[in-house]
Amino acid sequence: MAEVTLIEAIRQAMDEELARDDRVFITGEDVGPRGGVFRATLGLFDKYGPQRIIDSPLAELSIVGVGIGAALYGLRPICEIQFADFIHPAFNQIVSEAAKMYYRSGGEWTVPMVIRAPYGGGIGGGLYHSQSVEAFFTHVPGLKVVIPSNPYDAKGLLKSAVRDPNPVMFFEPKKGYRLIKGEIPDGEYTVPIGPANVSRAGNDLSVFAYGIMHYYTLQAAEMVAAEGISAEVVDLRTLLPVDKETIIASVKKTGKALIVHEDNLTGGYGAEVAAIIAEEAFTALDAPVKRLAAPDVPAAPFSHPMQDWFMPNPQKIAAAMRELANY
Amino acid sequence: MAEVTLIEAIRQAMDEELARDDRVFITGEDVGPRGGVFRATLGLFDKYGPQRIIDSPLAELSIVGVGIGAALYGLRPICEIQFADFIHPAFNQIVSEAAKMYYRSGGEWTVPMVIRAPYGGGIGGGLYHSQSVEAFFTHVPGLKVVIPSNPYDAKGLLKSAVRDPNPVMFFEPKKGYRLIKGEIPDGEYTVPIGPANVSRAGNDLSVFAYGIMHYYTLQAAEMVAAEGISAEVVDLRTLLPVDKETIIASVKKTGKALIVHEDNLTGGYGAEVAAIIAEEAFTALDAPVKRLAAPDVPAAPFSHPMQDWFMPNPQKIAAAMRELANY
Amino acid sequence: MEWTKELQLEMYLQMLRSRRLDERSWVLHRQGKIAFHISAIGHEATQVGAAYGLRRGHDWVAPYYRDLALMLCLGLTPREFALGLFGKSGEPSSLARQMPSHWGLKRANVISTSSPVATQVSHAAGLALAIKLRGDDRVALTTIGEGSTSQGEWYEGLNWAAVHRLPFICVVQNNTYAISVPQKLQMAVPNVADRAAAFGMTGVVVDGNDVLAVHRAVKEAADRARRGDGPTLVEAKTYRPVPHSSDDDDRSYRTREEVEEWKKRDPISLFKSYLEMQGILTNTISEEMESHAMAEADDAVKFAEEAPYPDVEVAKGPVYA
Amino acid sequence: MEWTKELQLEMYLQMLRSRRLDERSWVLHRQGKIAFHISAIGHEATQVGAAYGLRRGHDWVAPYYRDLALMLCLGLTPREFALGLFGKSGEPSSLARQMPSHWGLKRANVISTSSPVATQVSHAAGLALAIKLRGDDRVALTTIGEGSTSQGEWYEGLNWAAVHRLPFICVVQNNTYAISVPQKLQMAVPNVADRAAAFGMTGVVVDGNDVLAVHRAVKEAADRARRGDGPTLVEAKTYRPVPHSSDDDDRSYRTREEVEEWKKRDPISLFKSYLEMQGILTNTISEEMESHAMAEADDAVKFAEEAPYPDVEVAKGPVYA
Ligand SMILES: Cc1ncc(C[n+]2csc(CCOP(=O)(O)OP(=O)(O)O)c2C)c(N)n1
Ligand SMILES: Cc1ncc(C[n+]2csc(CCOP(=O)(O)OP(=O)(O)O)c2C)c(N)n1
Ligand SMILES: [Mg+2]
Ligand SMILES: [Mg+2]
Repeated sequence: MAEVTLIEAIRQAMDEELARDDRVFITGEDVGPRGGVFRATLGLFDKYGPQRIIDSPLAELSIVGVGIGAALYGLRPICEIQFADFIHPAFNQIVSEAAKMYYRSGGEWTVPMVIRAPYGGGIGGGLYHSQSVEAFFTHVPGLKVVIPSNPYDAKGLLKSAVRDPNPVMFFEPKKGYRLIKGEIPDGEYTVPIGPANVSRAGNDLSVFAYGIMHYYTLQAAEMVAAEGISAEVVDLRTLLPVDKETIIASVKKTGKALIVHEDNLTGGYGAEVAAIIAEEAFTALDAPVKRLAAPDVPAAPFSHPMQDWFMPNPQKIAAAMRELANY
Repeated sequence: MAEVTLIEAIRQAMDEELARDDRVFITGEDVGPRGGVFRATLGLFDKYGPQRIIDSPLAELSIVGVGIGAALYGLRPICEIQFADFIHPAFNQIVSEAAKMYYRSGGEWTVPMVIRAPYGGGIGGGLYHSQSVEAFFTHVPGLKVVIPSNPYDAKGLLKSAVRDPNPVMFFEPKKGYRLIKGEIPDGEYTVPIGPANVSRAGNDLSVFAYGIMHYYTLQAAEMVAAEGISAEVVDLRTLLPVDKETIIASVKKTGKALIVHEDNLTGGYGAEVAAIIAEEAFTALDAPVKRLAAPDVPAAPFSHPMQDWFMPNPQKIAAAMRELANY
Repeated sequence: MEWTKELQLEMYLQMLRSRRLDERSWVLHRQGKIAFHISAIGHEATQVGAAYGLRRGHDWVAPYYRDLALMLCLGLTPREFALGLFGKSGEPSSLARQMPSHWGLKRANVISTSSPVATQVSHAAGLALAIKLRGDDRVALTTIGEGSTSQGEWYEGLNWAAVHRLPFICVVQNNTYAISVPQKLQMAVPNVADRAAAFGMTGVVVDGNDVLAVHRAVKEAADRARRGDGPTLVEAKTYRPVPHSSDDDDRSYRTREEVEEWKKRDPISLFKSYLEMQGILTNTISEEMESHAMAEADDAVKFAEEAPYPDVEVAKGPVYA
Repeated sequence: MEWTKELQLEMYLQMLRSRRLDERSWVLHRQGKIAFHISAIGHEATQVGAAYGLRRGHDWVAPYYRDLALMLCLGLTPREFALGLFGKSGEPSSLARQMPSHWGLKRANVISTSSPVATQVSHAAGLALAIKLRGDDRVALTTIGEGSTSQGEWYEGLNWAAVHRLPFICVVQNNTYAISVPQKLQMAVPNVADRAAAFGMTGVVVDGNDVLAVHRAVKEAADRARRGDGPTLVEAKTYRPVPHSSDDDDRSYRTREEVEEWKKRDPISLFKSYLEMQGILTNTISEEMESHAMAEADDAVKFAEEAPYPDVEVAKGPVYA
C-alpha cells in the first residue's frame, strides 16, 4: 500500500496498461515530451516512445476520430482532451460515431477507446477551464461515463476503461489531482465499471455525488454527523450506465435524497437521478428530492469571489443536508 | 384565418421577418434555389435573392460560427441545420460561443440568432435522420430552446425567436411538417418565448409534452377521456428557460405527472421536468412521476417494425395515462 | 500501365452489375416498394477503378453512401444490398437499423459508416495510423463527395495523414453538386485536389468517368502508401445524372441540358465503346454480362422482397459490447 | 511603402508599452499576486504591425489570447488589462468573469473571445460577410497561432471567406510551438501560408519580427479586401521566448540554445537598432518612451491592485439579454 495523489493514480493506470498491452497508445495535445499540461502522462514518452505516446495536432475532433479508426483496426487508444471544456469540437465524433458504432453495425464493430478529460472548477480557470460536461454524455446510449473521486477508484476504473470494449468517457476532477490522496495496493487490481459505491453508511438521508463533490460530501457528512445527522453517502462513480439499484436501495433505507454536482443545475446529471428516485422510490420518500448544483450561469467565473459563489463546497453541502434532514 | 401546415407556418414566419427587417438573412445547406430539403425556404430565394438566402458550404460548424459573427455585427441570421442529427459538428460554436457570449462579455455583445433544425423520428430516417437533440441544449445556460407543436405556435414563436436578442434553438418536429395542420390569423402576431401552454384542462393527471408528442398526447387524451380519465395536457413549447410555474401549478391541481418525449429516456428533458416536480410539487404528488420516452438505444432504427417499437405514439401514451390514472 | 483483357472485362462487369441493381432500385422506389434509394449511377467508373486499385479484402475502406459499385467490388452481394433497401432481416451492415447504403462489411475490412458526412475521413486516418503503428502493408482508403470536403472533419483527417505520412488515400468523387449546391459555393478553387497543397500531400485530378484512369491513379496512390511515401488525395471528376436521392428533385437547381450533356459521357457507355474498339468486348460477352447483371438484380430483389422483417428484438440491442 | 518618422516612432512606442506591461505581469505572477498570465513577448512586431495595417476603431477584430500588443494599439488601456490580471471590478471585456487576456472591447470593434482556439475565425468570416452584405468599407481581421490552424474551425472559416470573397484577413502568428508541440507535428508544410492554396486565397509569409514588414503585408491585405478582391492569409514568422503561459515550463520541449538564438532577433531590439541607424530614434526619445511605458505599467498595476473585487452579484448574470 502506498499513498498517492489522484493524478499519480491515473498516471500509474496508463503506465501499467501500456506495459500490459502493446495495442494501447495515448494521443492528445502535449501528451508527449511535455507529459501533459497536468502531467498525467509524465515520463511515458521517454518510456514508450513516439509511437505509443503521440502528440496530436491541436484538433480534438480528429483526436477522437483518429482514435475511433485505430480502435476499429484493433488498437486501444487513450485519447486525452486537454480540458473538458475543449471536448465540444469532438462532440460529433463522440456522439455520432463512437457511441453508435456498436449498435449501428449490428455488433460487428466495437470502439474500445478511452477519452480522458480533466473537468470542473475551483482552480481559477474561468468560464472555459472549469466546465463540467458529463451531462452531455450521460444522455448518449452507447457511451460509458466514469468519474472517479479518489486515487484507488481512479486507477482501478481507468484500467477497466482501457480494457472495456466500449467507448468510455473518463472525466477527472482536476481540482482533486493533487488535493485528493489515498492508498492504493501495490499489485494489479481493477475496479469494475458499473456499480456505485456506498462510501459512508447512514440513516437520515442519502447524498449522491461524484468526483470532487463526493470528496466534499464526505467532509460535509462529518460536519453534520457532529450535529447528530446520519448521512449515507453514495459515490456514483459510473454515471452511465446508471446504477439504479444502489440509488433506489439507499433512498428506500433513508427516505430522503440529495444530489450534489458542480455542473449547472438545469438538465444536469442530478435531474436523471432525481427522476429515477421520483419514479422508482416514490413510496419511500419522506421529503422532496433535493439537488445542490452550480447555478445556471454559463460556468464558473474567473474572479475568486465569483468563483466561490458558483462552486458547491462542504459548507454548502452541509447546509443542504441539514435542511433536508430537518424536513 | 387560414388552415396551414406546420411547415407552411414556418415558411410564412421567415418570409414575414425577412420582409420586415432587412437585417434578417437565412443561411444553410440547400436553402437557396432548392428551397431547403423540406421546402421550408421555398420561394424565398426568388423573392429575396442570394444576398439574403445564402446556400452555405456543407459545414454546420461554420454555418453557426458565421452566423454568430454576422449577429455580432448587427445582423439577424436564421441558420438552418438540415437535420437535427447534423447539429453535432456545430456543438462547439453553439455551446462555447453563442450561448456564453452575452454573459462572458458582461452584456456587451449579444447573439441574436435563430438555429432551426428538423428533429425526430417516424419518417423512416433511421439512426441519423430521426434524432431528438433538445436535451443537449436545454442544459446550456444562455440558450433558449423552443419546440412548437402546431402551426399557430410555430409561426408566432419563430417570429419571436427572430426578434429575440439571444440565440434561440428552434427545433421542428419534421414528422409533423405536413401532418399537423391548424388555423393561423391573417395578420401579424407573435407568441412569446417562455410560457408553456395548458392545451387541455383536466383533473386526474397532468401530461407534459412538446412537438409531435404533444400532438399525439392530445389524441391520447381524447382516447382516455372516453374511459372517464380527465387528463390535463401541457404543451411545454419553450423548454429553456423552463416554465416552472405552469408545470408546478398543473401538478398541484392533478396530483399526478406524466412526461412524454420521443428522445431517449436517460438524461432526456423529461428528467429535468420530473426533478422539478419531485422537488417543488412533492407534497402535491399522489403517484410516482412517470416518464414515457424512447428507449435507450442510439436512435430510431430504420426498418419499420423496429421504428414502431422505438417511437411513442397515441396508443402508448394512452396506456401510460391509464396506468398512472389508476395508480 | 497495362491492363489484361480479363481485368478490363471484370471491371466492366462490375460497373454493369452496379448499374442494373441501381436502376432496379429506382424502379422499386417508383413502385412504392421501398422508401429510399441513393444512387451510384454515373459514379461507377470512379468506384470500380478505386476498388481495383486496392488489394481488396486486405486493404481497409471507409466509404460513403454513394458507393454501391465500390461495395459490390469489395464483396457486398446484391442480395445483401437489397435487404438494406427493404429493411429486411439479415442485412449485414446494421441489421437494418440503418438506412440503405450505410455500409459496413467486416469480412471485407469495410468499416461501419453513418450519415453525417466526412466523419469517415478521420476514421480512415486512424486506420492508417494503426496500420503504420503495427507495421502492416495495408492502406486505408476513404471516399467522399466534393461538397463534404467543406467540413472541418475532412481537413483534420487529411492533416493527420499528412503529418504522419500515413498509408492513406482519399478519393473525392466530385460530381459538382452537394444535393443542390454547386461546387463554386463550396470552394473557390477549381479542383478539390488543389487543396492537397494545404497538407503537403500529393494531389491528383483524374477523369472520374474513365475507369482505367481512376484505377491507375488509385493504384499509384496505394503503391506510394505502401512504399511509405505517404497519403494521396485523388479527385475523380464525374457527375450524378440522377437526383441526389429518391427524396430529391433536381429540376430546381440544374438544367436538363446540363444533365443531357453529361449523359453523353456516361462511364459505362464510354468504357463499352472503348472495349469494343479494342476488340475486347464482343457482342456475345456483352449480352452474357447484361443478362448476368439483370439476373443478379432480379434475384436480389426477389430474395429481399421475400425475406422477413427483423424481429423487434433486434431493435432492443445490445447497445454495449 | 513609405513610413513617416512619426508613425515609426509610434509603432515603436506601442511595442515598448506592451513589453513593459507584459514583463510586469510576469513579475506579478512570480510575486504570487496574480494567478495567470499569457504573454505577447516576442510577438510585438507582428501585433503592432497588424493593428496599424487596419483603420483602428473602424475595422473589426477577432483576436486571440496572445494579443496584448494588438489590443493596446486598438485602445485597451493598461489599467483595463491589469484589472483583468487581478480579476478586479471594472474589467471591460467580461466583468472579470473570464480569465485574463480573453479580449473584447465593444468601443474598438473587438468582439468577445473565449478560450477554445479557432472559434474566432468563423466569427471573423461572419463579420466580413455582414460587412459585405451591408456594403460597408470595413475589413474583419482575425489572429491565431499556427498550432490552432489544425482545427477544422480554422479551415471552415477561411473557406467561407474565400467562397464569398470577403473582406477578411487572417494573421497567423507562427511562433513554431503550440504549447510544447512543434510545427512539424501540426502540419507537413513549411509555411501556414501554403495552406492558402486550399482556399484559392492570397497567402503571404512575412517576418513577424519586422514590424514594418508585417505592417505592409496587413495594409496590403486590407487594401485588397476593401477593393473587393477578397481575403488574405498572412503568416508572420515569430517566436515566443517565454513559456506558453505562467502555467507552462518550456524546458521539457525545447533547448535553451534555441531560445537564446531567437532572443537575438528580439523584435523590439531589431526595430530599435533600425530606428537608431535611421537616426529616427534618439537617446532622448528612447528614454522618454521607456519611462512612459514603465510609468504606465506602474500606474496600471497600482490601479488594479487597489481596485475592489467584483460584487458577487456580478456572477449571477444576467445570462440573457
Ligand atoms: C453533417 C451533415 N450535414 C448534412 C448532411 C445532409 N447531406 C447528405 S448528402 C449531402 C450532400 C453531399 O454532397 P457531396 O459531398 O458533394 O456528395 P454527393 O452526394 O454529391 O456524392 C448533404 C448536405 C449530412 N448527411 N451530414
Ligand atoms: C479547442 C482547444 N483545445 C486546446 C486548448 C488548450 N490550448 C490553449 S493554447 C494552446 C496552444 C495554441 O498554440 P498556437 O495556436 O500555436 O498559439 P500560441 O499559443 O503558440 O500563440 C492549447 C493547446 C484550447 N485553448 N482550445
Ligand atoms: Mg457532390
Ligand atoms: Mg504557436
